[in-house]
Amino acid sequence: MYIVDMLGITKTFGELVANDNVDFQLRKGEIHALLGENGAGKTTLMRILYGLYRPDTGIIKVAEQPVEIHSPKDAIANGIGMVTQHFALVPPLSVAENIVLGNTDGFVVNRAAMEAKVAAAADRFGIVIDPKSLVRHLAVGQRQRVEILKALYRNARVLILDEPTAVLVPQEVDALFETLNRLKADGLSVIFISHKLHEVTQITDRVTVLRDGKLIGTVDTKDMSQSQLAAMMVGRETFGVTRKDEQHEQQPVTLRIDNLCAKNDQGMPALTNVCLEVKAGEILGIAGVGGNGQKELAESLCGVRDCASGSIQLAGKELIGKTPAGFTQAGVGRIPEDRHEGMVGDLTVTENLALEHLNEYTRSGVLDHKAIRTRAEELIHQFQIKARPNDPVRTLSGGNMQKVLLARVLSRNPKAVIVPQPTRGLDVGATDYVRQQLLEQRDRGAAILLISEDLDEILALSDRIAVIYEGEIVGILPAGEATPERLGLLMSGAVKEH
Amino acid sequence: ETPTAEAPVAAAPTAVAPAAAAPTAEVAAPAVTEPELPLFYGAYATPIEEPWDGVIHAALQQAAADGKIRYEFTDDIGYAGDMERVLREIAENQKPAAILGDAFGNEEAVRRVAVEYPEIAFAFGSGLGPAEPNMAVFDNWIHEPGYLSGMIAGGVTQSGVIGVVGGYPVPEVNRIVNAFIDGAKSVNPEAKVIVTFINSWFDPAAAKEAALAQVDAGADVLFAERFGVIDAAVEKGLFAFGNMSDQNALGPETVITGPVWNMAPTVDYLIAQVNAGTFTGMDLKDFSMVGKGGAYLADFHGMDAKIPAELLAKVKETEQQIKDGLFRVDIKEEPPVSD
Amino acid sequence: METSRLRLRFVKTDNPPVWVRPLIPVLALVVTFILTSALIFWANANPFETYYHFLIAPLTTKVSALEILVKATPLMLTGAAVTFAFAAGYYNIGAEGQLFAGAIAAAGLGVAMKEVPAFITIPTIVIAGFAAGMLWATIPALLKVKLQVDEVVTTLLLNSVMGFIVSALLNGPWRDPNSGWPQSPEIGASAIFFKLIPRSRLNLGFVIGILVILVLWFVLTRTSFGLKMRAVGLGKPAARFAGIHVGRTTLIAALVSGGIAGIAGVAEVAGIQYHLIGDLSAGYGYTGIIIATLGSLNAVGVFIASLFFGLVDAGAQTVSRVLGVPVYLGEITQATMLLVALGFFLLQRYRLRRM
Amino acid sequence: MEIFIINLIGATLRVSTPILLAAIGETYAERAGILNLGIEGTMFFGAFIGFFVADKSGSLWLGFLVAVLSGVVFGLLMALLTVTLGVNQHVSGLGITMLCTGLSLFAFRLNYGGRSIPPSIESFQQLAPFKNIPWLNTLTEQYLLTYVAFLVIVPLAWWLLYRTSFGLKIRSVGENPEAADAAGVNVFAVRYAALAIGGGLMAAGGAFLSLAQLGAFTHGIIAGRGWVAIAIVIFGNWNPVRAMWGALIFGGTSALQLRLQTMGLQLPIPYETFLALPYIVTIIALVLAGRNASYPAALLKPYRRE
Ligand SMILES: Nc1ncnc2c1ncn2[C@@H]1O[C@H](COP(=O)(O)OP(=O)(O)OP(=O)(O)O)[C@@H](O)[C@H]1O
Ligand SMILES: Nc1ncnc2c1ncn2[C@@H]1O[C@H](COP(=O)(O)OP(=O)(O)OP(=O)(O)O)[C@@H](O)[C@H]1O
Ligand SMILES: [Mg+2]
Ligand SMILES: [Mg+2]
Repeated sequence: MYIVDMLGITKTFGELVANDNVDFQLRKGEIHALLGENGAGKTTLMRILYGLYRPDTGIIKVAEQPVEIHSPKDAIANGIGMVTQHFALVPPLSVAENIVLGNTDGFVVNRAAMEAKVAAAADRFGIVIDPKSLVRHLAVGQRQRVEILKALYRNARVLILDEPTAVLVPQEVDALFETLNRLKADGLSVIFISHKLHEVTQITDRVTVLRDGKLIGTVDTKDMSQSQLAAMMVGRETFGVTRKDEQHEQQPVTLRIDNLCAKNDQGMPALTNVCLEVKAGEILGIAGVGGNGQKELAESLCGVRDCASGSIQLAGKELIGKTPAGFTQAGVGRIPEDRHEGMVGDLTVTENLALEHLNEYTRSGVLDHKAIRTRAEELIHQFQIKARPNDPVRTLSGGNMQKVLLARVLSRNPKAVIVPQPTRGLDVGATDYVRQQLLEQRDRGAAILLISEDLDEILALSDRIAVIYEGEIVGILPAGEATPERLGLLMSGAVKEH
Repeated sequence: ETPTAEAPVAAAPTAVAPAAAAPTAEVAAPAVTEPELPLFYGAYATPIEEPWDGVIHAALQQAAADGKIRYEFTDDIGYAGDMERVLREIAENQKPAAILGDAFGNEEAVRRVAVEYPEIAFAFGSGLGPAEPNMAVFDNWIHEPGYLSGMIAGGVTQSGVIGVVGGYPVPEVNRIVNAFIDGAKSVNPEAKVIVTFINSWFDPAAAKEAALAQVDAGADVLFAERFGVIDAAVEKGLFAFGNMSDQNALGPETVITGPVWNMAPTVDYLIAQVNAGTFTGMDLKDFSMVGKGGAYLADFHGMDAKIPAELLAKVKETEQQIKDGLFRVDIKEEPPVSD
Repeated sequence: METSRLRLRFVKTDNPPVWVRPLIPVLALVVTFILTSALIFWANANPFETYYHFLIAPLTTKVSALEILVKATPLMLTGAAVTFAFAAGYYNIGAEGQLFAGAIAAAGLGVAMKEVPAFITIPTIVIAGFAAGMLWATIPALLKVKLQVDEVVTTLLLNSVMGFIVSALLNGPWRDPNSGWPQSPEIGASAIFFKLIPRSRLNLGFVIGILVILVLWFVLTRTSFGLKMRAVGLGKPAARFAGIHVGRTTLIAALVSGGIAGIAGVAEVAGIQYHLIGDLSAGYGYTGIIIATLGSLNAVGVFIASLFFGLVDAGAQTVSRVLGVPVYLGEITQATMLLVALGFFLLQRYRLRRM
Repeated sequence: MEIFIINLIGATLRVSTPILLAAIGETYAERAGILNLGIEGTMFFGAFIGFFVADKSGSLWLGFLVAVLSGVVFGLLMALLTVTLGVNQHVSGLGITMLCTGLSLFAFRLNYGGRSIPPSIESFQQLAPFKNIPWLNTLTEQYLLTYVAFLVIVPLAWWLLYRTSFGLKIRSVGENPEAADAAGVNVFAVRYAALAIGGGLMAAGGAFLSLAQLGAFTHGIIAGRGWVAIAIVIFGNWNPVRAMWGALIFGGTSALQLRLQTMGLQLPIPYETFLALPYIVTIIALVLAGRNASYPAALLKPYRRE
């Protein structure tokens, strides 16, 4: 029996067909993956199911009954819960308030009773969370738990998780999977969206693949290998990048970080005496569980966070105290952790590509529009960005946005490249593309600092791997010596190696 | 047409811009079918609900009702530079015989337009002098009834404290308030007068609050230069004096009387001058004074019964003396100060 | 899902057809006409005649047509001022106060420089007005940039504070010694903006307004600072990341915005009033916000919107005069038209589609 | 001296009332994410229509009721513009203020045009529960609406916002409408409701002036009190109880200023300093709160699903 039946769903945005006559069927008590490249229409389909979008045509049945879902309220009433990619929480409110929001017992909210009830629910589903704490004080993983609990609290029988693992560290992923399996055992159905094929094969029962808004097919997970799934998604088989192993001992140190200390947004120490060296032609990977100072490290190295003390030297020149523009001028190429923070969505691709280097296109204050345009067309072609020069960047898919960022940075042949989470949320094809670009930069002789919470990525790309724990570098290993187990120990803070 | 009106037009062509030349040429045609009644135009900076302009409006309306003139008006022109445009448009399009209004705050604009339309009589409330050939000025010279009101106030106060709430300390207001104070002191030299300015022409809530503050400070008689004050007196059961018009209706048991400005004599004089073609820029001051009926003490509406007969007699006597020119109320235009 | 075939729905589109734009004002006008007709009937007037006097009659004579330009001058300037700030994501609601700051400078210097020839005085008061507006805008701008204090509120509050400063000046040291009225003494002849056309009020202020609009257009579309401003306005974190000095850009935009508003004050004092008065501005600073928004934050739009508002403003008084309709109809019409037009402007981003 | 202070407090309560009502109304609007600059106009219209209906019907309460309803209507109009159509909030608010002002004055002119004294009605009477204790009477001789504002509306507004599901919805809709929507809250309906309540309170503030404090309607009856209310909302950190303190500070300085003038004190500084004080205090409060000022995060941002 299907708990959810979506039949012939079509959804267009203007000219764009995001879902094209898609059928999607979810069984009771299964974990069902929704797979597809960036922009394939996964989120759109789920937003339709959750009542955030209205389909142009199509029928939705829940437990075999046709239903009208006009809003999340209707979806919730039909036992559907969704954890969106960008969390839908109200930060200044408490966990309990967030959970009961829209689902309060009566008009009057009795705080104590509400918190007790939420605590009880958390217990029942085995989710560890303090109902009293304010959401704005919670870490990403905890916020996600609040989201899941929120759905379960409303008796969701169907749980939609849109890229839940994109923001989680491995331990948190394990915890999540544990929860999901328990829910499955309770008879709940889970729709799981992820770009990480190993997760899909690990946890799901069936997989539905979308490509360009069209349904490619639904298959049993156990019958499929990762590469077969990938092939279904993009229509080709081989994936992954290969790193040419080279000796870098002779190369000079390009980027030297000495005793760097920085504070987080709350003013607490986030980095303590970080010392790192990246040689020319080397990728240094920074592994670590999210929230251990990676964000602060990346921001310090991008010039957008003030450092408390220490030094950052590029080819011997001190960068501390420089503005972001100063970092760029000195030859640091950098992309932001959250790509939306690096792009002005309402400006065009052309304008965004020029944004970092306006001075070069400016003569006595006046912009040379023609030069900017020519350059943009070149980069769009070179980096295979699927967009027109005058498209507002916000209309680009995540992968293409990332390409715009990379194009902006890498086209300048920077001496050092800082790339935090460069492939987060990207599909396999786009991921490969980005990684390939980074390797090319390395081969060109750039010093690359790769900060990633994805161990596979670290292992696939790095020449050396440093592990960060509570703002300190607790170990640095050559790639050859690094195994996931050894890294895992370091990341958990159990041991220190220097 | 009179020589005074025609001469400047004839003399001015060099100064006349092409824009104005066309309309002037049309004057001949409508002149034949011109209706008998002259058109008087009211051009008011404030809404006509504001007392000052309200007095002018009322007089013109009355004159129109009496069949002496045709009357049209536009109001709330404000002080943001629109007065000049409005006057020009009126002059060009309506071609009235006379335009009346208040020039305060728009003084230059009014005068600039006036010189360019010498065929139209301009009569405006103004603190400055008249200008030849066609800019007449008037003002509310109601300090005399203000003095009389002050006499009554000085006589009826029990606490010896009299409150005055005014808009801005401008000469037009100061004159009345100072006369009121002088009147009060003339019968009660010990009386203490407190004066508050709310620095707004139109914020009755603030005026009332100011009055209540004065009551708290001991005042038991109030002079309501602005609206809102009488309300405070009604609420506290005190006597009050209105200003500018007969305001007894605002508090039949409260408002004893008050200085009233009556523009009818001014308007009547203007009509006569315009009809006779003898209008010149002059100061119409006299027509707003007690002598010509332009200022008087408001009807008591029976409230005189509450005033000591002796005091009333004295007030009447002084009033008569003013009319007869035997008594002169000092004109003091500096801002009054509280005792 | 229900699948009725003939349902019409609004569908969002990024590329509205070109013919839609000019249609919007026309549609807005028609709807406004219908909405306000009831009121006009109530006032015993004929709506067609009323609108004729409102919108067409002012254009038929040279005198009134020039007056539209006079009326549009301060609106052009405040509209440009607001646009400059809004484009950089700085919500300057304080153009009204900054206008007065400029006016104070012009009134003060205009009197002090009585003896100085006009070719010195006029540029001086314009620059001083710009500087004064800028100075007054510095307070909220610095609070915003340095301490993250929201500018919407501070600029709004400072308008009131400026009102009290003007009142204190006019009731205190600057009270006109001749009239005793709360207005400053008249500025010297050398400070008065010369007339562009004799026997009209169209003066140098209008030229300055046009120049400012041109500069605005140039800065927004042709300079790197313009692009930086827009980047900051549309996405602060991204702009910061791209190496744009967000604080500095915001500050400059805020200050220039204040300066332009200050020039509006100068133009009113030197071109129209010749002295400072409390009622110098008929809410021009606030109307500037409306102009900037209606003009979609671009120079050409601001220019057109200010001319249109000038027309309606001038027309309102005419209507009231000719037809005896209360002058407040103008305010009602402006407001209705504004709200209706904004509604329609948003609709242009949608297309009606048959489902 | 004691008398002076008691008088001052009594006046402060009275002067604060209309501003307090409007400020709470604005608090509701802003908490839901909408800056309602229509406040000044809504108050003005409330003052007019309340007076007009009371005058024509002879019932003050009917006038008051209609005034509140008119505020609700303008709140809904604001909602239509900013919530449904997504029009810029500043401009919608200013437009509504213009519209309300124009409509009130237009109708006032047609009904009462050109009278030399403002039409007036018998206004609400003050309550005097402690007639026999002079000092207490000075404090407590207030209009019923003042009692209602301070003793009912303030606690009720606080309770509604922080202790009910409706308040939870308002707060979440103003912070993160996406989240509220996903949680099944009807963002549009909640914003409509908050604006309607807000508008009603603003108009009630206006009607207090025309029906209680003055018993008359004139131009300038609101005289910028709406803008003051906006300042107070922020001063009060979007909390009705703290807004009350803000309103009292404002009312207190205005009342004090008038009293100091009465005392004939020749101050070395212009008395405008006192009038400007509440604004400056609010700015200072904002500076002190700095980045901690808890602006509703979604303020000024229209919410669209697609
Ligand atoms: N609100 C919207 N307006 C216009 N186009 C949209 C909108 N939302 C999605 N799209 C478009 O619809 C297509 C499908 O988007 P969708 O978000 O469903 O992709 P996805 O499969 O979730 O991608 P990803 O893996 O990056 O999350 C994309 O091309 C996107 O550009
Ligand atoms: N207003 C919009 N107009 C057009 N396309 C949009 C709009 N909003 C979102 N999209 C598209 O919807 C897709 C999904 O949006 P979403 O916010 O999920 O970003 P994403 O591409 O998945 O990136 P990420 O995973 O980093 O968030 C994007 O690829 C984007 O192209
Ligand atoms: Mg997605
Ligand atoms: Mg995505």
